[in-house]
Amino acid sequence: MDTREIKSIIEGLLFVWGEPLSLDDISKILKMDKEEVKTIVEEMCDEFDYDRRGIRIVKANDTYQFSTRPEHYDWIKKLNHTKPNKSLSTAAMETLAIIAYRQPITKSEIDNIRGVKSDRSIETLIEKNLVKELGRLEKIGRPIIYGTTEEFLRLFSLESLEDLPALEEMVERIDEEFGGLEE
Amino acid sequence: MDTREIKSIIEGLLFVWGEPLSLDDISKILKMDKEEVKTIVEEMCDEFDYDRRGIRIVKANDTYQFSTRPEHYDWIKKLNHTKPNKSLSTAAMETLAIIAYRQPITKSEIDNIRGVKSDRSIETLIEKNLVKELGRLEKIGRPIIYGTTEEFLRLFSLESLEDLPALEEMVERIDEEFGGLEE
Amino acid sequence: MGYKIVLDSFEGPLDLLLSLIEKQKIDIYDIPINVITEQYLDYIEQMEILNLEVTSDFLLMAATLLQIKSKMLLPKVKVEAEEEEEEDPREELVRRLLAYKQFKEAAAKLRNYEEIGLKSFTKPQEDLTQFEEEEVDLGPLDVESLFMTLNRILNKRGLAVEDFDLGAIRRDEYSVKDCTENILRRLEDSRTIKFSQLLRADSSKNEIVAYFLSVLELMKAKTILVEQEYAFADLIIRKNEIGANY
Repeated sequence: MDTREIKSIIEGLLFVWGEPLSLDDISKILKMDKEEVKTIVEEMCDEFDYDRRGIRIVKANDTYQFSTRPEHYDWIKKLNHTKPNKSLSTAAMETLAIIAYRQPITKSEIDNIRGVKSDRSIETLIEKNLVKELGRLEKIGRPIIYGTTEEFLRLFSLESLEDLPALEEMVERIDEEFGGLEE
Repeated sequence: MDTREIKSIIEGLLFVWGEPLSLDDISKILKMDKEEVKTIVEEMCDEFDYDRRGIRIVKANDTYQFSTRPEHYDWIKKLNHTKPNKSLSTAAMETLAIIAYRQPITKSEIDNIRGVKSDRSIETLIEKNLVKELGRLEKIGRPIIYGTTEEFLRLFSLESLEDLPALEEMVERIDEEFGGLEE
Repeated sequence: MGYKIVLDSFEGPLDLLLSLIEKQKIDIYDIPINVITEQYLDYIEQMEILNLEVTSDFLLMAATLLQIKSKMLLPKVKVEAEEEEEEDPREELVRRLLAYKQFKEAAAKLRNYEEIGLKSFTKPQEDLTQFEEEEVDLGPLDVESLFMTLNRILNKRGLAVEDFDLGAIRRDEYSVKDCTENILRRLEDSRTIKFSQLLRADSSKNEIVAYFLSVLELMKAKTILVEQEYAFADLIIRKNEIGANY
């Protein structure tokens, strides 16, 4: 099979599957080496962008999913086929940011950083499948620890958690500033 | 808007819509002349074919719909394979249980017991070499009669059909073990 | 009143404090705690006047601020050499403010990402049942599950185990009536048939017996004539054209 044919098959697979399809599954179906398939799919992503195709490939943790281009939103919403997605409340977004950067993290740690209770926000985020319970911490009260989901990566167009925008480096300065205060 | 951008938007529309989308609708959304849009979509159809894309555009009565390429069928059907825990479907298992116990048995008898058509299940079971045709019953319609195979015995670790546990025993055991669980 | 909306828009006490600090361009590392505490308490008062719910988080922060303020007023106590250096009473608060600020900014950045993400649509999965049952990989199967399945059907369909008796069904399938009808039908197509033609290589004893009984019945009714060339030879069956009173 030539690369073009492989790409064509992968396009068919992604189209039919609709949901995120893992590199593992694609490789198994094609009976091909994972690295080889990865190279091909990455190439496809670039080509789709370069050719200004109406479909783009959303990557997240070695899964791939077809979606429309955000810049076509105004056209596509004219189809009236789905309700527009709602954006998160400020509280939920703050909570999500904390979880994203600090995972795995407990609720009380989140509450501490925000200075307010975050129960409702966490609930919303779990409902929207942006956050999930990772398990429990083996300490008193066995608190639940939270982390972000793959869906979070996809919605925020992040290939992996490493692609999160860098945090402002402010906390490090604290020690310097206060170090000098005491004589 | 250049033609390329229009094609890109149409690709997004067809992708999201899934069902056949009429030339009328596309033209209305794009606020463009129907003939003009038609020319562009026809061009897209050719390009999709020429580029050996994994998606093709199916035309019918001035409607357009995305679909996969028939020549990729064998690859795409493997998507079903990627589901974890894939064993016999419940339908096939039901059919197999009935055949195992009541062989030789006709399809209409199986249908009667299950209360649903079993054509596909029987086909699958034959394909998997768990069930075979034993012959035909010499009555109206000369219905095929079915029975289990050697392969069936092997997969279920049975020496012979006589090793099938008695149904009465089984039911008693289930009642004991699961008591209230079964409705 | 526009003021209320502004009041309402803080996510918590840290958010409020940050906004007070930013509005006055105060150095976050050297917060004039007197001024800030005063403004903070003013704000809480406003909330109460406007009947906004003041949550315990806001009150707790007020208490913290007052505590820091009082600590700042105390003269510095000389600490013993081996003890740790005395902390600036504001340090913990500043630490929290900075941490919060960091995530507030991160949230703002993520908001842009979200905006883009919300503008793109996916499509639902195609119906994969069309491929089902075809690509089944069979490992060893479990006899128990086979019976559980059967039991489920019986329950669901209201069938008794006794109705499911093997022998009864077999007899049923090769009833003399069926066999008789079949013989007659076959005689419509051809003048003679051989008894062996009624059977298959794997015909069960039941089936053979049923056919034999049918032949006897039909002979008795003078519907058919049966010939046999020699002992144990095949039976040749033909329609009795004259005496048919079946």
